[in-house]
Amino acid sequence: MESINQILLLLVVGMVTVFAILSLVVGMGNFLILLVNRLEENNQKQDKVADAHAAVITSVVSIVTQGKAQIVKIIKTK
Amino acid sequence: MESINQILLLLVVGMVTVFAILSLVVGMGNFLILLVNRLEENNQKQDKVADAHAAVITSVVSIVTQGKAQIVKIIKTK
Amino acid sequence: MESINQILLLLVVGMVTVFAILSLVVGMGNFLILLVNRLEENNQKQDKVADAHAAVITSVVSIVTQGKAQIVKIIKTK
Amino acid sequence: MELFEKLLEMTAIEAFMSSPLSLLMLVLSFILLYLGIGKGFEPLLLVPIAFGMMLANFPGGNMAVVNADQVKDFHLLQIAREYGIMNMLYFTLIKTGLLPPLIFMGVGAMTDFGPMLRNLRLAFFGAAAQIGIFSVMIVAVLIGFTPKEAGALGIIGGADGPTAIYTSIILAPHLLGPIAIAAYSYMALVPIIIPLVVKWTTSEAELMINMKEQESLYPSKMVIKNLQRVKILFPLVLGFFIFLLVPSSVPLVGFLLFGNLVKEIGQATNRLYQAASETIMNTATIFLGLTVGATMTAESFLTPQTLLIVGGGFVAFAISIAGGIFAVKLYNLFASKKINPLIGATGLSAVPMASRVANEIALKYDKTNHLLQYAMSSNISGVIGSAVAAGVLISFLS
Amino acid sequence: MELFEKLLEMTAIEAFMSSPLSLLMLVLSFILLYLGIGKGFEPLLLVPIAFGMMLANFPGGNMAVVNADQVKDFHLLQIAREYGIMNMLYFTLIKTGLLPPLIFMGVGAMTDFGPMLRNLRLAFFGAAAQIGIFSVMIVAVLIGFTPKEAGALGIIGGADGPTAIYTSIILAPHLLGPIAIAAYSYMALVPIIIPLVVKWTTSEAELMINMKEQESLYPSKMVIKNLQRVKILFPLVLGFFIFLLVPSSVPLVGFLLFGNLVKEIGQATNRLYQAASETIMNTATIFLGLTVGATMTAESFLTPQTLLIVGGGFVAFAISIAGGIFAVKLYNLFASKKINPLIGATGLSAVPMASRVANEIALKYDKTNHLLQYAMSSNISGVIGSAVAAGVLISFLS
Amino acid sequence: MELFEKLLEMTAIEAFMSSPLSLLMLVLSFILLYLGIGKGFEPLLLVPIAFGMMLANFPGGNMAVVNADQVKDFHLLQIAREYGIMNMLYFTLIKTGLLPPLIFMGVGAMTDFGPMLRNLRLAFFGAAAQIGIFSVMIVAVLIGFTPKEAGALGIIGGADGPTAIYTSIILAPHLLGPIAIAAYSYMALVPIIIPLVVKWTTSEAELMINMKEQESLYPSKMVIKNLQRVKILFPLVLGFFIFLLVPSSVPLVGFLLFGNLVKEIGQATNRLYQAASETIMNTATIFLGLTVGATMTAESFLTPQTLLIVGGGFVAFAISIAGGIFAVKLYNLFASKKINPLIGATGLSAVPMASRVANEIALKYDKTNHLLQYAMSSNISGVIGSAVAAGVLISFLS
Ligand code: NA
Ligand code: NA
Ligand code: NA
Repeated sequence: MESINQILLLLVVGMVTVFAILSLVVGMGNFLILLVNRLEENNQKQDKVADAHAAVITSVVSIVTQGKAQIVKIIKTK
Repeated sequence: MESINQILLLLVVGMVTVFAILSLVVGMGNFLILLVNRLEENNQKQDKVADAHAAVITSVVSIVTQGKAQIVKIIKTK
Repeated sequence: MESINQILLLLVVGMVTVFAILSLVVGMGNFLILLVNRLEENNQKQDKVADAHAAVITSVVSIVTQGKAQIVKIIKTK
Repeated sequence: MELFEKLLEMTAIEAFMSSPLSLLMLVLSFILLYLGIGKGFEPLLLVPIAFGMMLANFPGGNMAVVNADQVKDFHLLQIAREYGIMNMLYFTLIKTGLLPPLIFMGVGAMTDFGPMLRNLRLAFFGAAAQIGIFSVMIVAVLIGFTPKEAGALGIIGGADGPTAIYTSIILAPHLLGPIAIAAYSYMALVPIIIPLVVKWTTSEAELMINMKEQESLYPSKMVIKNLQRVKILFPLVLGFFIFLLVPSSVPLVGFLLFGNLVKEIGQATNRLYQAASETIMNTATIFLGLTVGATMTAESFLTPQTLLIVGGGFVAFAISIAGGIFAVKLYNLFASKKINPLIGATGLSAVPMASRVANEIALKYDKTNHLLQYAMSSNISGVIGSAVAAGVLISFLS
Repeated sequence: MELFEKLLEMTAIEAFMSSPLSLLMLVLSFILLYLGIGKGFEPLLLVPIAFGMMLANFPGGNMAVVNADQVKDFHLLQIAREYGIMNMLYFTLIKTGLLPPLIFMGVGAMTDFGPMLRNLRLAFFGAAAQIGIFSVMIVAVLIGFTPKEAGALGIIGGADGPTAIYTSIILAPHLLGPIAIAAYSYMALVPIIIPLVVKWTTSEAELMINMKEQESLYPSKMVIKNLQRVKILFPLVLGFFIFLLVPSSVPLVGFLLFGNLVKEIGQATNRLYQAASETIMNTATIFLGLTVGATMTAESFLTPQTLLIVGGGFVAFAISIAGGIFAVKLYNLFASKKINPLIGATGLSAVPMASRVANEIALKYDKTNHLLQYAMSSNISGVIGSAVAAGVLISFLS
Repeated sequence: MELFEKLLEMTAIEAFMSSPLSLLMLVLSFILLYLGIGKGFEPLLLVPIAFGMMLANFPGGNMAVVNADQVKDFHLLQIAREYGIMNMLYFTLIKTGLLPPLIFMGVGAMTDFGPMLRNLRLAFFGAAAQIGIFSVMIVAVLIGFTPKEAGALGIIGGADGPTAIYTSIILAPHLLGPIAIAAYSYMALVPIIIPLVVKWTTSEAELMINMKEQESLYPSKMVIKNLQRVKILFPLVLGFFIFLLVPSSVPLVGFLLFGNLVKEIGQATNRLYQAASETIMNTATIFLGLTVGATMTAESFLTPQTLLIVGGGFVAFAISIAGGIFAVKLYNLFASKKINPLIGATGLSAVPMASRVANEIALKYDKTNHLLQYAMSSNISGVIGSAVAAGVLISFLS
């Protein structure tokens, strides 16, 4: 009987944990969405890599790699 | 001399085995071809995935994967 | 102090070795360029795979592989 | 005559006569091959598993995985020398628990959390659908399985191959073969099991709940302005909490989230994404399949336990699906924005097959009710749910 | 002066003075590199083998594979610690016999049994062309090789790299280097060896037998209505019988047929096909080449045995080709539908080079005699033939 | 209450309370993730390193690499059993020194020696820029590091990740984590460090030296008629001399040159090139990153030595850059064909970032001064330079 009690407890612990984690998924997900939305609003005006700058990068890469590489995406990092 | 006899026996065993296996390749191959031919004849009328059905599958996949996947081949499984 | 002497010696040995190796890079590189230039001049007239021959190879490969492979490059080896 | 004797000695014919059950195993392997190739049941796993099973059951082929006790304290070069390459691969890659996390890394790299993030509320139902795991575990203990074996059996109800395999390796490696077979077979049978359970547990009115209609009746306030950034932060922050609360799930969830992270970062870590989703994933799948298959010899597989596992696995699937459905029904009792119970049915995971099946069922009742995107939310969260459940089982039972 | 001494001590110069034969090995490695790069002799194998050989012969580089007795009972971390990464790779991947089956899996995934299935009758000649293996084995025993060594030497006549390497690993690992070199070199020299043997053994009339003409004179009744399905069933059914009759060939033939199966299934197992034919194959080729090359130190390579292996390998190739040719001649004595003896010459394998060479020879005598498709049949069956022969040798000698 | 206790026991919360420094490590791992993802600092390495660091610092996750003394004489199956898969991977792939040579093989396969061969003279400056390695080593010995540790610290100045990691593994494995972090971070910071050092050490007049102008004033007599052939011969002949003079650099330089060779041969060895530059490279990068990260637990990382390594690494970078610059200045004193000192600044390696930075600086002073191709010459030769320096350190100190 001891063993059965343990296993019943395990059922409870297991389901509680799974619900707790998926609550965190929901809560955390909502929090992150709000957080990122807030950041977005602040950064919106300054978030594009200037076209001129991009052109320079593209041409430099093309020279360095003798045309073997191409710019797929430019991410502004600062 | 014992050893030489063994080795000569090995030559015979080896070549017999190789011939036996390649006979099986020929025999089995012919048998499979006939078998599949027979199955083909029976199934020929019912063996195409209906075009309409295929169109539905294609569009569902396109929705699920947001256009990232495409249907390469549809195999009827039953 | 012993240890420091050893380490100072290691600085000298290390930098000497690095300079020696990169001298070899320069020397060897120049030697190879000259060597290959010389070989080129000798071989220049006979160094093309005849177009006719290439056509044969291409078509044979196409037959063997049932069109699945294609000739990317033909290198003359002798 | 000496020649004929020599020839016979070389073959496996005599050995088959002394262990005729191996022939039965060969028949089973051919049935699995038929299911995998002819019927399209999870061919990526069932074909190598069945082929490994076939190789293992030819006496003299030296391909059957031996009992772990036989190689106790052996190092891997010894294992290779004594028992051949299949045992070497098995004891290095599987018994150590290495491959399932690597496969989970690939799963992560191929998972898009987007549909879940867009319908976060529905992720809850991925929790309810883990109830099959624990229910079947209790039944299994009652009918005589040890708690460890029962946990490994129950995890089939998580409907997730690598999770089931990882849990079995740790809790009950002697049951690995049948558990893997059951897990992948029922995942392949989801198009049959889900409609069955749905028919038993839901009414037509419930199945006609139109998700998009509900959405427009009760629109969500949440707008996602930069999904890409959320998707990068999500595995990191989620990881932090899961690792904190269930550290025993780190090998599975950790690698899953790492794979997902290198995918979402994009071009900058594309090489890692390639390795996780292709190179490592495909190679690991071949070796996992062949070696798991090679554990299934007549002695280890043809036992009453195997039948119980096959039966218990089905029950676990059914209970998990029903669990998800009843959780939705319970929710609908209190909420005004109703949810189609099919969203609960996909909570067990079996991504993305379960979602497609749910979508098809919904469309049968209402041609405008495309609920695929919604189903994917609970479907994906079910992967996390069962990995966490596995962590709990391992933490308490091992 | 201390500086100069220190510098000299660091270099390999003094060590070379005490073992000048290492310099000879370096020269040999450069010759092999020239053959591989400049002459295009099996560059995929000869380039890494030669490079491994070069690395191994710099004293102090810690790249030479040591004698197996030196690492007896070492586990692999010990081997790495004491003898470096090359020995670690060698004893884990090669000495255990792991890589040749993995490479055979790739070979299977790149082999199309179609030409053989369309001309099944010709597959017989892949058997006759294995005679070189056993003949040279007998000669080798007579001149003093042990039976195991003789078997490993003979298998060069199978004209199949992974088969030769696998057999050597099991029967005579100390001869692995020269056997691998001989096997791949003669495979590269097939465009020279086949014409030579053909000239010695056939008449112009025989070489002018036009296969398509014979085909239209005596048309085959057999039509294949669904080649794809036959190609899926073939490896499974064939496997069953080979594993039953020669279980010792399972590691080679089993992996070959598994690779072929995942290729023929198509899209559903494409990920496994990718892993078998690219990821695993290419990686295994690099490590096989480098480590096999690294076994060839002056002490292990510069022996009379190496010369005998190089000589014996050539004889084995020649006898195998002649065996195939004479089997065709014998057949032609009794059959009215004649076969061009070149079809026999390709039975030794060396796929697909041998078939191309046979095709070119035939076209010289009759511009319409395109026999490539026919030659491929015996050519591919020769791969199975020598893998089976290897299984027999391993079963009787190890 | 029993339930709550059980739950708490399962989590890592109590463990965190007893080792709160682990939390600090988690913060550091998130900072590194921010640098890698948000700032684009060498994301291919920093992301897996940081993720491995995060996993390792959750008590109960069983992901932290343990002290080598704890697994002394363990074989890898024992390590996996006792300490989990991360330790298994670490002790098999890293502690044995296997992965850095494999990554160097990939680096070789992605390196084009063309720019160096076209401007051979400039390759010299890749030697001068190794001075930071040895200078910092001396300082480190003076402030109390052992010679081995000092050598591992100094090698950060080689600005080459795999070289630094390989040297640390052999000389001071307990410092591997901080050295790897410092090496990759400063490589990512090259766009900040080089301009700084250049400003301290050069005049505007020097920075305006136009390389193409000098080239037309004093044209080189050398013409390369067949660059492809030179590029195939170059790794072979260069290898011969480096292996002869510094055999301890074979594991690094040997694999680098092998990778480069299979690239330059072209189509004939394309499969090997694919394996070296993609399959093996990408897989090795994931495992290297995760396991190196997993060595960084609070106990091993939060030491005064780590701060000294971070500081010393910066000094080593700065001295190396200055060394290259002063070597150019010295050359300019005697030569009439002047060289822009930026060519010296790129000699430390950090390919190709350093060259791009140098190019940008030059363009600021003279819009026509495109010196990228010239900078690449010393830049690439700096890779060879630091690998040779590593060989010398290993040969003398280990
Ligand atoms: Na699940
Ligand atoms: Na053969
Ligand atoms: Na450097």
